[in-house]
Amino acid sequence: MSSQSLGKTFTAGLWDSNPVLRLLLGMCPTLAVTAAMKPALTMGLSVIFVLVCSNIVVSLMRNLLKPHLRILMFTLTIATFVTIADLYLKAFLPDMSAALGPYIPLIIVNCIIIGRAEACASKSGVLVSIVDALGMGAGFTLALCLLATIRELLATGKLFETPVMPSWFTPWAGMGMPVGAFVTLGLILALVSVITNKSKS
Amino acid sequence: MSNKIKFFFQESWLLMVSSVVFGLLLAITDAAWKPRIEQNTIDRFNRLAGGLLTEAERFESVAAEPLAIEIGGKEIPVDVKRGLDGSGQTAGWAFVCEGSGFADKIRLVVAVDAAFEKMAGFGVLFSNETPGFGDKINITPAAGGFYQPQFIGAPVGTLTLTKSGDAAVIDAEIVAISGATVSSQAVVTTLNAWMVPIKEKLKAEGLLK
Amino acid sequence: MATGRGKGTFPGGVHPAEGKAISESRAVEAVPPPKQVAILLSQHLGAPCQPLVAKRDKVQAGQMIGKSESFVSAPVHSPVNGTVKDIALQSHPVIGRVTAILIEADAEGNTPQTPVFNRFDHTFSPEPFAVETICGAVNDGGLVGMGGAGFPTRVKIEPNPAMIKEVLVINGCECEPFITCDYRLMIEGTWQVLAGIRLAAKAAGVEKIRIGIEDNKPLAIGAMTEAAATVKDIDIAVVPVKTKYPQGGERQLIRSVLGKTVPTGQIPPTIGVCVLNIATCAAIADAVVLSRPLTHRVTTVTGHAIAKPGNYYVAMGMSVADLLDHCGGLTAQVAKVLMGGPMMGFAIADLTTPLTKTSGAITVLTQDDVTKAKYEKQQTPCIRCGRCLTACPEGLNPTKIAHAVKFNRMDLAEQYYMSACIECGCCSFVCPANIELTGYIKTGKILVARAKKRMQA
Amino acid sequence: MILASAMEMIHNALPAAVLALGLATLFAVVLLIASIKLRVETDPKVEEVYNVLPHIDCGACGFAGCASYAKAVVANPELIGRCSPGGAETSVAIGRALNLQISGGGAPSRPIVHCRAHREDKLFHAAYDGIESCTSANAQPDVQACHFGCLGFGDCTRACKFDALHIVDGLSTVDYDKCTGCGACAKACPRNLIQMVPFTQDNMMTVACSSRESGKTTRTFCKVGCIGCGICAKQSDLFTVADNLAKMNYESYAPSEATQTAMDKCPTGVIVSRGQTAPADRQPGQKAAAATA
Amino acid sequence: MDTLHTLLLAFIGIVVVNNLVLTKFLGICPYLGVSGRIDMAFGMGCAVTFVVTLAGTLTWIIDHTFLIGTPLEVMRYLCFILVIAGAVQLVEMYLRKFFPSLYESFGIFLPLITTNCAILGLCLFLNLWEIKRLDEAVVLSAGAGIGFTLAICIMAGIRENMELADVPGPMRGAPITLITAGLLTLAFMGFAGMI
Amino acid sequence: MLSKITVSPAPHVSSKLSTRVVMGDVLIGLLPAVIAAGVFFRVRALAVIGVCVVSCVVSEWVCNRIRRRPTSIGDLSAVVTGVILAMSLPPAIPFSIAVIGSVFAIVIAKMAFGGLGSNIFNPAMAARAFLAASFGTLMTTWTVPSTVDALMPTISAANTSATTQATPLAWSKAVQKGQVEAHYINEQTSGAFWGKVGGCLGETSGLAFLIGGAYLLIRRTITWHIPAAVLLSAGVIALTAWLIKPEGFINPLLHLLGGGMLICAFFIATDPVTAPLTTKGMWIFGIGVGSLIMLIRIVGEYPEGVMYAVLIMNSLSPLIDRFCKLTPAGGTPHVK
Repeated sequence: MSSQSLGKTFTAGLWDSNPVLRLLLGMCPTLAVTAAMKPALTMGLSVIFVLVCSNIVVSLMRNLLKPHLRILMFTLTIATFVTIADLYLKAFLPDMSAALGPYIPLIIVNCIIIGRAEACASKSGVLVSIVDALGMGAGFTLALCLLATIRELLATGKLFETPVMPSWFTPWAGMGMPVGAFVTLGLILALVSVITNKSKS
Repeated sequence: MSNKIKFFFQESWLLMVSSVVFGLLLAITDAAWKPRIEQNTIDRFNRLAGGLLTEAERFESVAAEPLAIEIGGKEIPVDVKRGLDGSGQTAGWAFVCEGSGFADKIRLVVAVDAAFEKMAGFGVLFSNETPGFGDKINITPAAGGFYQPQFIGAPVGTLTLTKSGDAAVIDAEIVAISGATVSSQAVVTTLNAWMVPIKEKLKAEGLLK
Repeated sequence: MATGRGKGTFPGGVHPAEGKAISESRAVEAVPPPKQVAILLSQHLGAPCQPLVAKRDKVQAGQMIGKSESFVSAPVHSPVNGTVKDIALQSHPVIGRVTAILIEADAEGNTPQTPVFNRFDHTFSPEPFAVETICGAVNDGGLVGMGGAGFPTRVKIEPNPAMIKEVLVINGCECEPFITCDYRLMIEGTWQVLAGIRLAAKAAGVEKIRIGIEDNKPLAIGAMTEAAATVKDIDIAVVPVKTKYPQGGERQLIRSVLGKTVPTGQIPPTIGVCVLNIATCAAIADAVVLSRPLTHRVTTVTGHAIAKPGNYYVAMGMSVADLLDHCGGLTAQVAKVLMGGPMMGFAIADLTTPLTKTSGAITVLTQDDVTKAKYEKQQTPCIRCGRCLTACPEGLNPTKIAHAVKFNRMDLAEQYYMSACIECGCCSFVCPANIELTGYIKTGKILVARAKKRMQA
Repeated sequence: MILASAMEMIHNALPAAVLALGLATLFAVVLLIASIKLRVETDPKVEEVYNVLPHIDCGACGFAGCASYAKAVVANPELIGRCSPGGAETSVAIGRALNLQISGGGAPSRPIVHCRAHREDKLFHAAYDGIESCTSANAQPDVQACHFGCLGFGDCTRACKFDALHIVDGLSTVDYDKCTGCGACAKACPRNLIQMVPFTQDNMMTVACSSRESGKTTRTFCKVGCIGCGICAKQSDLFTVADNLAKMNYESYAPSEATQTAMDKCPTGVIVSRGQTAPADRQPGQKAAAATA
Repeated sequence: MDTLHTLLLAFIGIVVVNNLVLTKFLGICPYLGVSGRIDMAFGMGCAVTFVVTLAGTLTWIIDHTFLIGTPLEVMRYLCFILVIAGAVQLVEMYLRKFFPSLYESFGIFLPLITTNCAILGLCLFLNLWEIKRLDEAVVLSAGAGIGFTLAICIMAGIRENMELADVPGPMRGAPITLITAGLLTLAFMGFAGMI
Repeated sequence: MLSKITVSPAPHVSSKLSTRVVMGDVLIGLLPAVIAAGVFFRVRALAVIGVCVVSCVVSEWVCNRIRRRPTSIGDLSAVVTGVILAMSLPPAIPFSIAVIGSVFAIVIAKMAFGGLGSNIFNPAMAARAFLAASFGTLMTTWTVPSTVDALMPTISAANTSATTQATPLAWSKAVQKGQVEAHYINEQTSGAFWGKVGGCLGETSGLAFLIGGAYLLIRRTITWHIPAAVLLSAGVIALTAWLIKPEGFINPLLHLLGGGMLICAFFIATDPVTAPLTTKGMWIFGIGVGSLIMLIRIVGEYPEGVMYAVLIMNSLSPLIDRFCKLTPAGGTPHVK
């Protein structure tokens, strides 16, 4: 595998097949944890960790998988790494763990991870799987951060809990609520489709 | 029969092996980080309670087993802690209580003075209230909130919530957060439900004079 | 089963400006035979006729020149003496280009045919005419429903053991704005119409006759009531009904007159009702008593841009242009030339289009008649105001059907009973957003029919 | 010491491992039984498609899981490309599984529009004030004088999923580079002008008119319509004239000098070439020589 | 009576006030994916309601009998997901074999549910909320499913209407569905404070 | 004479009605309320209305431009949205927030769905709900109408000021908690009728809306079903509560006159785009709105529930339409 195609595998996850913006996968955490940057970033990094680990494991045992137990194996692997990530957060970032609540364990049912295990790791070597996981994870994290930046900025006038907006700005609390999440993501997706159509023609 | 078992193992040996491995992995990770996780919880309590009872240097549970206290007709175990100042005197009491808020449970750390007469305030351990409204109950006095300071020095007993009134006056009347009566009410209701039974229990146990 | 009393009205409907004053006081006037006529071979629902004559054949007035062996069909006749000039495609006001027999009228020997109102009076009795005679004469006379659809009359009135007819409802509503041909017939040819009604009743074997006339035509109601009072041997009555479009739709009329509803997707005979139009009744009398085939009819030429509007007794096959010339031509810029009335008539652009058996009116509309917004096509989005639902006489949901068709969801359109639409145009009329609801529904019906045809093929 | 603590750790961790093992075994058994005992006979094609899907049942395709999607996609190949977790590779794989070829052997089928009258060639046009669709307009007999020609409201354009049809100056024109020969346009045309023709060559010669009017009438309607003169039929057997209209026999299509002569001699220039590299149509009134040059 | 009152409040709470889809963002994937047609949406809703009730109850029992307070707590997620997956598999098999018509109407949605985060989410919330009683757990689980059904059916109704609307090109599909969902959450804020 | 002849499908004539006329009628119906707002809150009210209308119209125009569609502001629907939104804002609202609301109403709640006729939710109510969610304090600060002295003290602790006061409905919550005696609030009934109470621009005078509503009913711009259903169901619930416990609930008449009940019944719930099409559907819709308003006022957290009730029923109206499908006049056809 040349480095060029590895690079392509990585960048694919960032835009062409960005899990959130293009494939519409993993919407629950995307909407739930993006009220502020900190939890969004934590979630993104957790997903990268789980994605990389599960891709490595799946890739290693790809030749041993039996068809009807395949999904069960994936689930088992993912659940294990998600638990580890959860424990880590509880131990070292207790505030974030509390803020994210059940959305960390919900990574288990995030379609991105099982989808990558299926579509990439179970067919490719370890190196490719890692790069793919990193690309996809980075794409996911970027999308989360994009959404979180907009929401945190408008909802509180802050970024990473530091005030950045001018003093006359009245925070739009609604942006921190579910409505803000849905509407902002909807508008971002519309924008993405405008950009895609433009670049196509 | 043996053929079937053989087939079964052929098909699923990987699953079995990896489940054992994953199980071990998890248990070891857990064992390694568990003390830290537990310490985090205690730290959080101490930080909140200590912020309220400034004189207290450390907190210790009043009994080895949590006290069984009847709240709303149900026996609930409560781990009431005594805050001790530098000289080992009781500086106040602190405990965790919970009630339902607007969207989810609210878990509060409550501190009262040594005589269990006046509140030393409360801190929010967990809440998931509406951002911009209900979550204003989270704003600490230091951060300029107007809701929490009303409880500092408020009498232990039945608090009432009003929509109008002067928040600066410390009494049993608590002024609600505008637009977030539910969250405001939830805190008051929870405190009302827990404080008096605990006080009585402590008295009954002879821990409080 | 089909007896009962209606309330003289039906749910829904609209009140377009009547515009009948232009021509309602003009007596029926005979038009001289045109130099050339074009007899379309499809003037009715059903199989088209095959020509019975060839190029350069001589034909006589009243001679049958086209016929079909099919059951649902009606022959056509030449209105003039003349020579067959050609058999070629001609514009049909509804279905496009169809084969027609072009006849050049002889220069001499053609006198204007006139109505025969005076040949009938109160002494008429259908007694001498056997049922078979009536049906035979109706068939050979090429009679079709002259109100619009053009369904062969013989099929309608012929006794049918599967569907016993009990009531004959005569449609004298003429609810379309502008048209007055049936109105004039009822006033001037009262006895002829009555004779036709009695003949039809005899053929159909009904026990009861109800004549529905809109209450904005008191003269016609008076004349018909007076005439009907002389008939003693059958239960006959004139029922004034509310002036409202589409009161003359047969389903609506049955509801108004009898209080009965024709089941969706069914025809009136299923509930024992036969509906005939006034002009058709007059033609039945002509065909049965006088053996005159259907070659002429009363046609209203009306509109604000007509020099001499009125009701004319015209030879079928005469072109619209010739008729307009006879009426003195146009006095102002016209926006539309309609075959029929403004609610259901067909806009034509080719004025060589010949008149057919169903052409009750030529209406020319000026820009003022066509409401400005509609003419300039300022369609705005549907605001779901529900006016079309209220106006729909069939109790449908036109906006849903139209939108389903627009977005090519024929399954959805069918779910909202698209096929039950009678295409009366009420929904388009009331729509504040100027959406061509009727147009969409018609399109949807065409598309569904085509898909079905393709499925069978 | 280290050994002891490690031993203790493992000892503590054992219950977890046993639980995991137990659970995993349980479900392995269940799934195994399921896969053997409850095998439901399915269409092999559906099976094949199902096998290339990711099996994660995420529902992104709008169907109830991968099995439902497989079933749907076999029934309606237009649904290819709905699987977002699988991405483009899966779409290709599904296509392969369905063995989807645009045409089943022989010459590819392509549409030919049997009309060549652009707006200025039609001699009479009424203003049409109604729904912008051919089907609707076609219900108005007099929308244009020629009752057989292209209406130009683009029902075919909307039916085409591949952007291969465009209304150029009032005439439906096929872009043969994009056309896949699905035949949707032919079904959409209310006047049946579009016919699917086996393209045995890149360019096909055709009589681009459908008018059954007499020659005289056609001339009053259209500058470029077929007048049924029969000159072409005299040149080549491939042309037949019936009902005032010449027709090309596509079945035994074989262009020759004779057909070329027929094309050149056609008085209205209605015999034209259609296809990927077809030359431009002869202008009305333009001499035949120019077309051959 | 008091218990009934508590259960009723819990039920209403999870159906409308704390609707999993609209306030906790759970089950968004099928919410966006399967809400195209009302009949599909309703089938999905029924399947979710059934599975979530089953899964919530099962995991609550397992949680309280084996996990809480033991070192095995670390196995919670693993245990939950396997129980859910297994239960779904079993039910699907059972339905397919013994109730084919039922399988056709809502069984086909069952495989989709394993990866529906509403199920695992609810199980985790039951743990997080520290639900102490079995009946409450059952009511909450069923309520969560009914809440999901409500939300997805409303969305399906709206989307069927939008199919006949001139939605701008880039907004079509997911974007407009998300915005609709956003406005729906605004509307459901009206139920705030009712419990 | 025949040069400009046109062919088109039947019918060839149409009624004079157009969307613009319908919307114009709604605006005329709103006129009394606009005048009343001007009287009670002076220039400030007219300025708020102006800001909302202008920003709504501009947003619509911009959206049309972006989509390269012919401009649709001529149908006046954006103006109607602007006025109704302004009517549901408190007079002291900062203009910037009024602009945010207008843009949200037009861009998110209306044009994103495809413009007039395609929107699922009432744009003005969606915008108000968003503003209420985002700027809670500003949205519940009521200026005292200039025609009266402050009748009631403020209840908003955060905004203690002599020029603000609570609406009667805000007080009704206090009544339910037993903090205030009901009769004190019930004295406001006539005030709510004439417009002598605090509230949003459109919440003060019941009379203005009764006049406007009567105009719409006479002009047949709206049918009577929805207003009747809303007012009846709300009235019945309010009356029942009041009869059971007169000291715990305010006068049912005040419930009907107070808050946005009347503007909702005549102008918002009757918005044809977001209400069901069929008569039966309208009844269900109206009863739903009326009951939800009262449910929120009595049980819920908010003193006023109009916008939420309307939005919830808006979301249900496609389902209502689906289940109240009309039967053709001849009955449903037999499917063979």
